[in-house]
Amino acid sequence: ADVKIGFVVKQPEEPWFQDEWKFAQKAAEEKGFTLVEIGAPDGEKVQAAIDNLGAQGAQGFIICVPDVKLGPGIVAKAAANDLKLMTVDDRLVGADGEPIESVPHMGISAVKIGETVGQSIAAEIEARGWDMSEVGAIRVSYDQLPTAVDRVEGAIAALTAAGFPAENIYDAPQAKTDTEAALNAATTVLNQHADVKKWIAFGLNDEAVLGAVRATESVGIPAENVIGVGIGGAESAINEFKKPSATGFYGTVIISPKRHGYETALNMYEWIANNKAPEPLILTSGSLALRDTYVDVRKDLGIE
Amino acid sequence: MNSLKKILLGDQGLVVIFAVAFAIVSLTVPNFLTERNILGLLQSVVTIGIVACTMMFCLASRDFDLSVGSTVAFTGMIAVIASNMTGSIVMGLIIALLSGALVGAVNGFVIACFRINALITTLATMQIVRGLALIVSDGRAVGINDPGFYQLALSRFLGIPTPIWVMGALFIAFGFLLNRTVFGKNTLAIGGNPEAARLAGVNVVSMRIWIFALQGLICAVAGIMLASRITSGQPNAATGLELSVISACVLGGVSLAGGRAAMTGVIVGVMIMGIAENVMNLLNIQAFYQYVVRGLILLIAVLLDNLRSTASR
Amino acid sequence: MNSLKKILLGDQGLVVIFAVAFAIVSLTVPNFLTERNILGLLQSVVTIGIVACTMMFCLASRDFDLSVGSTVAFTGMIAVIASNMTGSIVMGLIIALLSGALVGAVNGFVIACFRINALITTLATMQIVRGLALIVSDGRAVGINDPGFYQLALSRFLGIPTPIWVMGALFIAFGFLLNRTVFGKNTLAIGGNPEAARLAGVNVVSMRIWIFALQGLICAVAGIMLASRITSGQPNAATGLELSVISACVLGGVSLAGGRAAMTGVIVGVMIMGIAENVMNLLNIQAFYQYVVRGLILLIAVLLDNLRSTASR
Amino acid sequence: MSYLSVQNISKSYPGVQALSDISFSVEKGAVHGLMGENGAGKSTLIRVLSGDQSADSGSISIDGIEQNYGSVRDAFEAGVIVIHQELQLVPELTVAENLWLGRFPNRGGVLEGRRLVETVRDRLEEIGVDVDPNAKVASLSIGARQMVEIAKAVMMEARVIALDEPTSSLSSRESEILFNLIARLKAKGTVILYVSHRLEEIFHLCDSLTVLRDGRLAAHHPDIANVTRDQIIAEMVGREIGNIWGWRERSFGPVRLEVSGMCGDKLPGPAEFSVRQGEILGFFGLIGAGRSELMRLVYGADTRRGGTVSIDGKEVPADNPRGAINAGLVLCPEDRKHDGIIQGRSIEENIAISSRRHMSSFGILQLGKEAALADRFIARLKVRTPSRKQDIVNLSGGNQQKVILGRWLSEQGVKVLIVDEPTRGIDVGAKSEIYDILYELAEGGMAIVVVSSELPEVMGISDRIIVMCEGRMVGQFARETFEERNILTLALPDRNAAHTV
Ligand SMILES: Nc1ncnc2c1ncn2[C@@H]1O[C@H](COP(=O)(O)OP(=O)(O)OP(=O)(O)O)[C@@H](O)[C@H]1O
Ligand SMILES: Nc1ncnc2c1ncn2[C@@H]1O[C@H](COP(=O)(O)OP(=O)(O)OP(=O)(O)O)[C@@H](O)[C@H]1O
Ligand SMILES: O[C@@H]1[C@@H](O)[C@@H](O)CO[C@H]1O
Ligand SMILES: [Mg+2]
Ligand SMILES: [Mg+2]
Repeated sequence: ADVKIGFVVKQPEEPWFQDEWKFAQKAAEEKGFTLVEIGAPDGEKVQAAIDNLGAQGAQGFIICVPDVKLGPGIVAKAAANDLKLMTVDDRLVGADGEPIESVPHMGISAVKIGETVGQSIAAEIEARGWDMSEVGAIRVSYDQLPTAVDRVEGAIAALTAAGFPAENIYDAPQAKTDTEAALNAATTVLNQHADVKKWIAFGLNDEAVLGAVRATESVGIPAENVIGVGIGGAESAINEFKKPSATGFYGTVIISPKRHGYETALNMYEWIANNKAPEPLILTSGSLALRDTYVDVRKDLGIE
Repeated sequence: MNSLKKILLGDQGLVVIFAVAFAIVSLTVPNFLTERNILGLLQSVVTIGIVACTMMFCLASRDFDLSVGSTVAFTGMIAVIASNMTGSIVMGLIIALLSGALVGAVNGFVIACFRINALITTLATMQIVRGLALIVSDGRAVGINDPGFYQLALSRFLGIPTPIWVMGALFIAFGFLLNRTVFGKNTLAIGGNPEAARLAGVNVVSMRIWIFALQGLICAVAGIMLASRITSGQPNAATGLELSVISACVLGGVSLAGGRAAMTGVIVGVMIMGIAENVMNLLNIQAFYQYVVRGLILLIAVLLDNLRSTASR
Repeated sequence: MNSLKKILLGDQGLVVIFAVAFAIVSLTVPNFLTERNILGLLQSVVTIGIVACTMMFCLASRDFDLSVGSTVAFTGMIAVIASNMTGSIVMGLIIALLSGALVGAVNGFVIACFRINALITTLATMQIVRGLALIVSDGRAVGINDPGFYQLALSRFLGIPTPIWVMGALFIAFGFLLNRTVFGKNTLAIGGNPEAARLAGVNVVSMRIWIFALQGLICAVAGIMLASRITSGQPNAATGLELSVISACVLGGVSLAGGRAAMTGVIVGVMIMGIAENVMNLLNIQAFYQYVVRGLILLIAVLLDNLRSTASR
Repeated sequence: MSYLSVQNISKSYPGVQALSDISFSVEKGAVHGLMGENGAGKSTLIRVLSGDQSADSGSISIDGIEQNYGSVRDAFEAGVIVIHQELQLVPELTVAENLWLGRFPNRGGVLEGRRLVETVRDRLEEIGVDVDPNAKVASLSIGARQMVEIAKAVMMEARVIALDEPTSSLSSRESEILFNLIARLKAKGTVILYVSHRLEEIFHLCDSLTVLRDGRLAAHHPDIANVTRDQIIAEMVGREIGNIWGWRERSFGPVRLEVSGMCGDKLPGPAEFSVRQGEILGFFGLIGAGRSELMRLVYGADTRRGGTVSIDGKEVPADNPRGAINAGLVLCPEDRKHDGIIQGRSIEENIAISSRRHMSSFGILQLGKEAALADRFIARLKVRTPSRKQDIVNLSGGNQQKVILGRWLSEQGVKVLIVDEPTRGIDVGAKSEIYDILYELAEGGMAIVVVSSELPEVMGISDRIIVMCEGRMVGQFARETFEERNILTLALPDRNAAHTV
């Protein structure tokens, strides 16, 4: 029979997921199966998506869930519809908070990626020869998204481990996850600490850090006094690197949508068509991309 | 010929248009008219459908409730936490229902007694309640200890999942409440002409409080069903639900200017929203185009209904 | 004593309450009353403030526009893409303004000519336009080729950033339009009683189309400013803007039942929203509690205003 | 022993002392009239009696027992029922549902559908109102609605019934039905408070009378037989008014307005008539005769099925009021609440809305001119208000009507003026002022059409009368041939199947 595979993601508007879909589609073309792309921003939509896949005769699906705690429900729903299940990006957990081992997963730990951000900022502070006690840090936060908390906490852990004073880290809570919200939140922090001349910034993704960088520009802090490192590496970050002169957006940690999209789809296909079970756990890593290096980094990761 | 026109343009015209559309979809979209898909479709509209029952009353009485999404999330959360804490699912459900009714009653009280605009009041409580949901859960989903809880959503009766039964029962109950009871008629009267209702001795203040309390209670029912279906209490669940529910109602002919409402219309409105979503996924329409298609369907549905009702004048 | 009461309860009562609140905040919140913070605060409300100008007209004429957020994102996107393509910022801006006005005019046309509910229509266009923004950009942020574009937002005049001047100018222009022109008075008349306005010779259909077209045009201004501030066109920008703008208007005394609106009120409404956000961040209130506080501030603001106006009865 | 007694009632609104220290009493089974100029406080008094508004001070007792009710429900229970000046019906509900609103027959909250409809059908038949209990109120004409509203009062067993200008939109035939009902209630011992601006009615119905002036008690007449018409007017207005119609001889110019072949959805037509420069043409008919419908078609407010309108030989566009206004044709609509007042806006704006086209340059208002215009009409029509900035909804019904009339009487460049029930709810003093303005305008060459259900008014001010019945024009009379009986007979549906104009 024809193979039909679902690819369900939590935020279809995000470029990251666009890329995952794009690469999964490539696998579909190569192997000749049908890929069904569904966006499911909340638990209820996930349930409906799985039912829908079952109804149209898919044999399995890959999912990035809106919340990892949805685990048991998704596992049950998949079983009820007789669908094979794999997760991507974020790993399901059970009621006890432990990962559900039985579901094959490809992803990257949110804490780890945050740590990479923290480490690269710490290294650049060192490189610029700044005195850490004179530097302020903007933590662009969006605490209702668990992944976001894990990422910034990872960054903070790495920074403090490198000797950054915890009391210099200021919270800039964004009301939404877009650049404007981050810009407004960060502006307040900057104005509250008008005496601080050098700033670093980190957050959930590139948009958040970009907002903080825009804020530093709007209050007149020169680019060389700002180090912002984002997460993602899609257009918003690349556009920044393409600007004629360097901005405070120092770098971004790119994770590869290629592996996440292409490989998961391929593995699922093998599982269905040839009964070859995928590896239970594959962890990918993020790579730091800078203004000068992003082209190569992207090539290495197979994007472009 | 003439009787066909009568059917199309009559009170039940929307239902007829809907039936025709349904037939077309069934014939043209592969996999649509299968038992599995229809059950899946029905389950996907359970939350909207349940909440629409009371939203209909709210709108019919010329009010507005933006806090339903937050209340659904909050009560689902409470149901899980309370079940976990007391070790009894029944206790958990009771506490959740009570807290839902409480949220609603507070809305109603503020709106009716201080005469504050319903939009602003419920916009405020929408944020407050969402905040509370986030605070009690620390922003993370809360898992369910007793797997019995899942059975609320997983169990079936005559092959049909419980949530669908619940939704169906509420449709019937609220349809009856609207058309056949003093409560329903008073609601329509308040919406149609609040001043006249008041001067006729209808206790407008207490009616409004009741309507909102009922809305909160029903949100709790939806919240519980949702928590059971997604097997956890999620503080971020059901964001944006308010707009979907209000659209479903308006699509079904409920007037935002109050005084006009019908349960069949609302059911059709809910179904149109659900089918649109379902069919787009069955047809594998790309995410970005889904936005456009969803918008167009909404427009066409009201446009058709409008043509129908002006033609009949 | 009596004259104090008069001031508080008069037409400008909301402004007075606001002034008092502002004074209290200035005295008690550290770092609030610094030039930098005030400028930051003002910049943070530029989008809401600009769009509120025309939303006020929309609400005053008893209509509703949910599509503003999408239109802001869409037009910002168009401004960037068109500037890049034509190589001329001016051309880019003109195209963006035209496309904004077009979106608005389509809204107005559908609403006024087919007499379709504004809520549903703009809910539909909200989705369609967002979809278009995503489609033209393939869901990705679009960078700006010519750095001159950034200057729209970064440039200053007399030490004050351009976007603030733009917002201020629009406040004055629309305040004048509302109170001192036939257009404004006709808008209010339509809101007060559309049928009476029609019989008094107001061309209700064309007025409504104009109001929506103006709304679209002003959304484009906001979209351009926003794109310049965040130095790119982002298809996901300004989600949820509609509710913030409508709240600011209602907070400022614009009646959802139409016929009542004042520019000073709207400005105060916008400022209250901005200050609330700003102060919470200055006071370092935790994210989840911010929801609750934001809701409470909204409630208290309308409650105060309400007490004021009932006391004066 | 007096049955209903009102003692020292006072009530104020911001800037207005609506009632001060009002006391009077009424015997059991008596009809008590309440008169006074617009804004004198009649409706306010009735609102206090209904429990809707609470008085600042004073008390009400019924049958010797002091009432202190705080809500409409309490008043209900005490046996007081009020029919308010503005119709209080829910358009989306049926006639039967409206009549039962507030006390639906039910069993444990569930409606008793049959009882709901059947009792209403019986009662309506009994009192002679021909309306389907299952019809939505929205589908009824304003006159029919008024009858439904009256039926509401009679359906209940009340001890005190207050009627606030019940006949203002009724023609003589419906008024007759009402008068019969009142007689029956009276016989049962019900106390009836009756507000009206029509003196003939007051004399015909009432046993006793109270006159209010500026919120004060101007006079109390325990026996109406002892007062004269002129005395009451003097007490109300503070001056004598001789002939309130004050018709003046005029000479007419060539034909100004020419209407031909007019038909519409609710008007089988075709209707044809013309009005000459300087002429005042009256339209008389019973409720539902189609006069308002015809005028709305002429004005372009509703869609025509056919027909043309021309002014001075030039055709007027058919499809909207704006076109008509530009051509010099204006209509003051009959339903002031639905089609007239602009809620939430000031008196000034309500007057200026249409004429501001002439008072603005490049779309920018000249506020001074608008204010002057408003002040002029407030003074001339004696609108009772603290200021021209007052929200129109805060005015008494009659004063609202004056403002709406002011809007149209102040229009510039008008060639044809149509007024539909212009003096609905307006007091005698202001009425004669309005007639004066109409004569002045006619003398200036305007063609004027007056639609009215009040026969004395139509006869008093028209130069010519057209009678309508069941959507058709059935006859016309020149002033010399005006005869009450002839006009009335022609207006009755049964009589004139044969002759049409
Ligand atoms: N009681 C009624 N029930 C239903 N329709 C009615 C009733 N009375 C009037 N109509 C409708 O309204 C049409 C014309 O009414 P219209 O208001 O124009 O008459 P009118 O002569 O101005 O009388 P009115 O005093 O009621 O204004 C009638 O032909 C009829 O279709
Ligand atoms: N809600 C209100 N706010 C302010 N003033 C009011 C309000 N209601 C009534 N008034 C004023 O109180 C006075 C008495 O009004 P009322 O309606 O009792 O007059 P009325 O005698 O019934 O007049 P009409 O013959 O015109 O019906 C008027 O001057 C009116 O403007
Ligand atoms: O939500 C994030 C997404 O933004 C991308 O960074 C991949 O990981 C997901 O968890
Ligand atoms: Mg009155
Ligand atoms: Mg009439």
